[in-house]
Amino acid sequence: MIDQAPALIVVIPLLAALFITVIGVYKPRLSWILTVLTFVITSIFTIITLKQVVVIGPVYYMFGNWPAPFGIEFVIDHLNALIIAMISIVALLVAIYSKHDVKKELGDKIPHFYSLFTLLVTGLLGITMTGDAFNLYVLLEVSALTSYALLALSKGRAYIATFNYLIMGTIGACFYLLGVGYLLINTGSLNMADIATIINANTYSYAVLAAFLFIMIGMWTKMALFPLHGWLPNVYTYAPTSTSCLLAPLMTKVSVYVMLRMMTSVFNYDYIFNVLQWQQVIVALAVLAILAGSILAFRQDNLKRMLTYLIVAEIGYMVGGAWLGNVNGFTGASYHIIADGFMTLCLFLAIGCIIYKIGDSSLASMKGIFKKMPLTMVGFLIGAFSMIGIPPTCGFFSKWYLLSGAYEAGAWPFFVALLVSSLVNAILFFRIIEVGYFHALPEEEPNHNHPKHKRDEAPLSMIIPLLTTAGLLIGIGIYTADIVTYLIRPFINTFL
Amino acid sequence: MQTFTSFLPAAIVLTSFIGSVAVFFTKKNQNLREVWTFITAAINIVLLFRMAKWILAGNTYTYHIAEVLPGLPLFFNVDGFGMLFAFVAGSLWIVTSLYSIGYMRPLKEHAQTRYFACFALAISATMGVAFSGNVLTMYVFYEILSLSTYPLVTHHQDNEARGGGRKYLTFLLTTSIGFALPAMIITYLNTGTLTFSNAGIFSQTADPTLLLVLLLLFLFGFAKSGIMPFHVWLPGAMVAPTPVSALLHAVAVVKVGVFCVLRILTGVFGIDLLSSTSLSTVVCVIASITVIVSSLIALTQDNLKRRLAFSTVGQLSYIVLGAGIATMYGVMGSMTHIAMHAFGKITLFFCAGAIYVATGKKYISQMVGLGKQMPITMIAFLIGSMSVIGLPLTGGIISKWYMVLGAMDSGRIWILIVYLISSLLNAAYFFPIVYNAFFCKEEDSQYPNKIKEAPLPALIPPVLTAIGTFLLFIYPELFLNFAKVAVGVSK
Amino acid sequence: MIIGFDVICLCLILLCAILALYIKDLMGAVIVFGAYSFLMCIVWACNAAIDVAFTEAAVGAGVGTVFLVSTVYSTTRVDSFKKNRFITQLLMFFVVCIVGSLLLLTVTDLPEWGDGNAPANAHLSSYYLENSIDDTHVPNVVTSVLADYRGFDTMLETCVVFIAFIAIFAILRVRKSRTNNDETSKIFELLVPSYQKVDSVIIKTASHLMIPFMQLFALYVVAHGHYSPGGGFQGGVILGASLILLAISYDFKKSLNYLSEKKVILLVALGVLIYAGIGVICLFLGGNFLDYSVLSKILPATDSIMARSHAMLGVEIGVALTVMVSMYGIYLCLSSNGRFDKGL
Amino acid sequence: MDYILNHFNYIIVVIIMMLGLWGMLSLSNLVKKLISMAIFQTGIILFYISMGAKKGSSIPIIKQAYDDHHHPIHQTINHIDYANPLTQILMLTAIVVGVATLGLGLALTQRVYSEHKSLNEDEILESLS
Repeated sequence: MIDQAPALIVVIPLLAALFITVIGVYKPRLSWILTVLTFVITSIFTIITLKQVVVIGPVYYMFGNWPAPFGIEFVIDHLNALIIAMISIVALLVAIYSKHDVKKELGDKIPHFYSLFTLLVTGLLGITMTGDAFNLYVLLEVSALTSYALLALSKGRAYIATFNYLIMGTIGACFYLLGVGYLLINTGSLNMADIATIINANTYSYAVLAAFLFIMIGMWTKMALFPLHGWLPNVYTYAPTSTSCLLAPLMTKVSVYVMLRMMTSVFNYDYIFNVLQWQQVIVALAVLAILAGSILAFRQDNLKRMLTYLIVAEIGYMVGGAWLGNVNGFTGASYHIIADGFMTLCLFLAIGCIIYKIGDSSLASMKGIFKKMPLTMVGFLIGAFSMIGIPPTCGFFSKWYLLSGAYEAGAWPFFVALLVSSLVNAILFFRIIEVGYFHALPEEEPNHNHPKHKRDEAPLSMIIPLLTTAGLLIGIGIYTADIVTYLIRPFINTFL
Repeated sequence: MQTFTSFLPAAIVLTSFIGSVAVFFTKKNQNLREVWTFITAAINIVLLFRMAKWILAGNTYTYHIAEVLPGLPLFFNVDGFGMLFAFVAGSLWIVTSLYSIGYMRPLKEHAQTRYFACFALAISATMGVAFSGNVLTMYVFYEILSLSTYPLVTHHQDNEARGGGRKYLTFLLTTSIGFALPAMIITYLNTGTLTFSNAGIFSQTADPTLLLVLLLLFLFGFAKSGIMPFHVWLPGAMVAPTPVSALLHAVAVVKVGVFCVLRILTGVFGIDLLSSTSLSTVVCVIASITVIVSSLIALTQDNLKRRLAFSTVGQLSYIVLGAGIATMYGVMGSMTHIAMHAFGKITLFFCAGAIYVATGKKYISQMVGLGKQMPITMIAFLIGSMSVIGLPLTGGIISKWYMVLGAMDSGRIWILIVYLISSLLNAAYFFPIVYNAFFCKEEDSQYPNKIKEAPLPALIPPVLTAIGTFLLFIYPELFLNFAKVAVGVSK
Repeated sequence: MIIGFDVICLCLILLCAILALYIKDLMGAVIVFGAYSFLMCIVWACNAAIDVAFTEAAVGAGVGTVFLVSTVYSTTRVDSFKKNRFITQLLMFFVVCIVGSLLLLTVTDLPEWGDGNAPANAHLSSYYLENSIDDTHVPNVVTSVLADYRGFDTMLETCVVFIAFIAIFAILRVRKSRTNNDETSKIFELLVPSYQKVDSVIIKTASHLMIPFMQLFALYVVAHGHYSPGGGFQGGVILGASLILLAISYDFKKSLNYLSEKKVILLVALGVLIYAGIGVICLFLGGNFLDYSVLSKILPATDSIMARSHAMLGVEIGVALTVMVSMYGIYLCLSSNGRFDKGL
Repeated sequence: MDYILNHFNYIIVVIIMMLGLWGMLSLSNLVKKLISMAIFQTGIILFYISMGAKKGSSIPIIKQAYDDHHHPIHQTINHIDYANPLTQILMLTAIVVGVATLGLGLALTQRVYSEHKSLNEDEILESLS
């Protein structure tokens, strides 16, 4: 069964989604347990695959047993083995977490939520693994459509926000499709590795340039790089908590990975950094993204909204790192995908717990939160430390590599922007910590029989994933060397 | 010269950490909670003594924690200097804990569990800094220390504490992320290593501009050392309860700052590189300015704790100045001064706290005639201030002696003058307090002529540390030998 | 190929596109858009993309227009709000001009229209054309590529349809029992324009007559996809259209009698399940996922190549089922605003 | 002129796509936005289809001769004779994806309408602020 793992990683959640839909008609309650079970199995498979990749190198899987350029191929190399592991673990944690939250927020739509949830993860896993440019488009749409639906399950302003997201997402996907079209018209092939060999033999024409440009713009729209970020904050703010917990860590990061994948597997270093020489412009965009994200985050007094702007800044980290064009920058960008995934998850889970208990995530409602929900705040703190970049959390190490890369490339604005963003994050989070730590709880009941600072923690099924994520942040930080040596460097060596 | 691979350094860091966890989980039972603190502190001391013997023989202990970045592990490497600092921190921790109990319980402070837990955590991080084998490890523990002391600084949870805490974190995080981190990364990228070595890790041919920039970044990056203009957090953090101030300003925090700076100067740049270039002068000038200016500011302060804080700022720059001279004696002197000043200054803080516990007074102008009411405390205060000024019969003179020797070695007379002026200023801001306390006119005295000392737990620690200060004059070898080992004099 | 005809069609298409965006009345815009889609079909048919034209006629122009019309009916067809958007529009015009001129720049690099030896036509597609018969015994290369060579894509595409249905169902569906007592639902009722119940005998009888033939034709399209244009998607959409016709000409009650809400959900999932299930069976028989050739082990009297051909029929049925039911379900949701009581 | 005719489809594709893109970005009515989206998508589909077109080719269904046992007789096939099947099946997928997106967009539109009583983006934004 092990050699079938790449297919199973995608097929198991897909089948599970179908069963959840069917069973949901009769027994909606079973859908949660089924989802959790699915992701337990998927996580096991992804971790097995990860081990396999480390031991024997990249795994190739042909669907329908058709050889590579003719059929569709999954390629699991060192980096995406890591990313699928991240995706499945994040999905598992969010699935466990969502139990109470979904019950509270969504009512009778639970089975639909879970079936869309699993399908979304299917799409993301597929995007990460596929070695076929068009297959990637289809998977992109699978994940996009499910995410629109999941976001719109909330009420009120979520609808118009999601509608705008749908428009922007479709523009992104269409640009990507157009780019693939240009690749096809140049090479007649859809398999990434195959395209790479054909393109490298060609002279670089306008059509190749268009292919690259449109794929990149498509992905930048999807990942909300700075001038194209408008849709993101509203979407994640008004979405149901569990949805934003799932989407915020995964959607943008997977798009970043696709960008890396396209830069490495389809085009090559020489073309991107020596022929095109856009790196100055893109890194400048990344700097703007970081600064704009940080400044806009500063102006928010809603916690969830603040985090969405931080995501915009984090995207700048990754894009900038990837476009520095050196080993350290690329390592930083790749590592930050993982680190930021878990970081964002941790913070969103913590805020989800707070919203679940308090019903609000505005700064004012955080008064005395440390007394009320100490465990949640421990998770929040570790996530915040990672965002700031305090060792030994993983946020520090990604910053380390990004800064190293920026120094080597002489990209001083990026270097400074990274530091400024860390400091802004520090101020942002300590503002919250201050509010939570200093202000006494608002007097809810005049009845003094109740102790003033009553502990009122979110349910265990929400706390455990949160604390696990917090633990992972530190764990990943400590094992940075292993991750970089065994997973990220082998991947980069094939590129640079 | 041998290098042992041993779990001992990690064990010391871990015991304090476990102690902190244990404290946290026994919050129901106050006495049991305090017992944990003492048990872990005692274990620490025992372990330190076990290592001390071998360290003094010129050996080092290493322990590899984890390889966090390829080729750049987190690891402990204990040498004489680290040992010296660990001893200071470990021994003063016990005294401070005792004092904390004496201070906190009568005042019925809230959240005592959090206080003791964070305290132990801070000590754990301090030990980590002391034992660090490379800049990265040091940085990690440095940051942990900043964060774990935040709840201590803001212990009162009122508006004043909030302002102080804000300043504290803003300055420490800004400088460590904004200066120290990039400096560390640039150093690593240029040299390929961050491991401390007495010869320094830069080659002699390194770009001087780069070295200068790195030096400044490091110097200001470890802002716990209180070098101006990044000293602002220090007086601000005075809002903390007195035992915390004692810990912050005498033992853990500020000393970690200067320890880091010293480590960087000796272990990263190396004395040879410093003295052979103009970098040494740069350090000396910056430190001298801080020494003089802070002493002048201290003169104007009426709040006793604030005066002590500015005194600390000045003394810290002494230490940096000693290392900046970049001669063997200078470095030895400044290493020893970490210990000497720690004992002296902690005595002073303890006294300030004891005065507050007994009388509730914070201002120097309110302390006229206090010697009549609290003679023991004030005598301890006298001894402490003598040590800080650097007068005989206290340990302070020993370290100052070596620093002056170092200054003479380097042939820079102006540094001698700086030391002289600053000592005079020190005397000028300390002696009036003592003088007024004991020898004021009868009618000026604000206190009845009746001995009413602070409760015993708050009284014993200053006495102990005062005695310690005196003993250090007689037996300075305890710390001096470590310093010698560190700079490689003996053997 | 008649270049002239194509050129005329393309010009008309452009005209329709501009009109669809220009016309203020939404219903008009939708209808013009339908015309645009049909013209597009013609161009594609001229370019020998008969399957695509077929699909576009059924999906894009047919069902897509029905969806649009339903929405316009359930909301509003006039947009009276006026606000000057000139600046935005001008800005976007410049953005679009930049992108467009970049695209026009690349046109010089592109092969001529209809160049048989262009790279896009050489590498993969020539392999498919030359080997489809040998590999799968299916003359319609579109079907063999769709269902076999790139079967995984098609499975996901079926999934997309499934997702669209579940998503729309989850977003729109409101249960009467829950909202009846709700104040908001009453306002909600008022917002939705009232329908005039048209009980036209002619329409009823005509659709009564048409529906069986439509369905028969659809089944033929599904089953004969191996040899002629068509396949699961096209057949599925036609089947779905027949159900939609039923719902339009009678009412929801009658159509829901045939296919209830619960059945719709089950069948949509079942369709994808058939597709994925065939893939999983291949897995269990020791092949890769969707490697139909191993099915010869369980299918009587077939070699590995015929097994591919048979399995393709199986997956096409799955696709047809999903597409049929989800098109029908989406129509129900969209036209009744999720209340499943009355539609167009 | 010949050049323009030879690349006429690409030029039209560009214009159609840009028209759709412009509509998506700058029109204020939600339904119009979705129509623009569909126009944009069909533009891309046309792009793919015209790259796969071959002059004088037939539809990609192989004219196959069979023997008495209904087994195909092996014959050499010249791919120039048949249109490109690859771009066609890609676009089949794209069309279906397009209609799925359209449906979802319409569902959202309906919800937006019941929430804000308007289909005009400006009006909705005005009511929100």
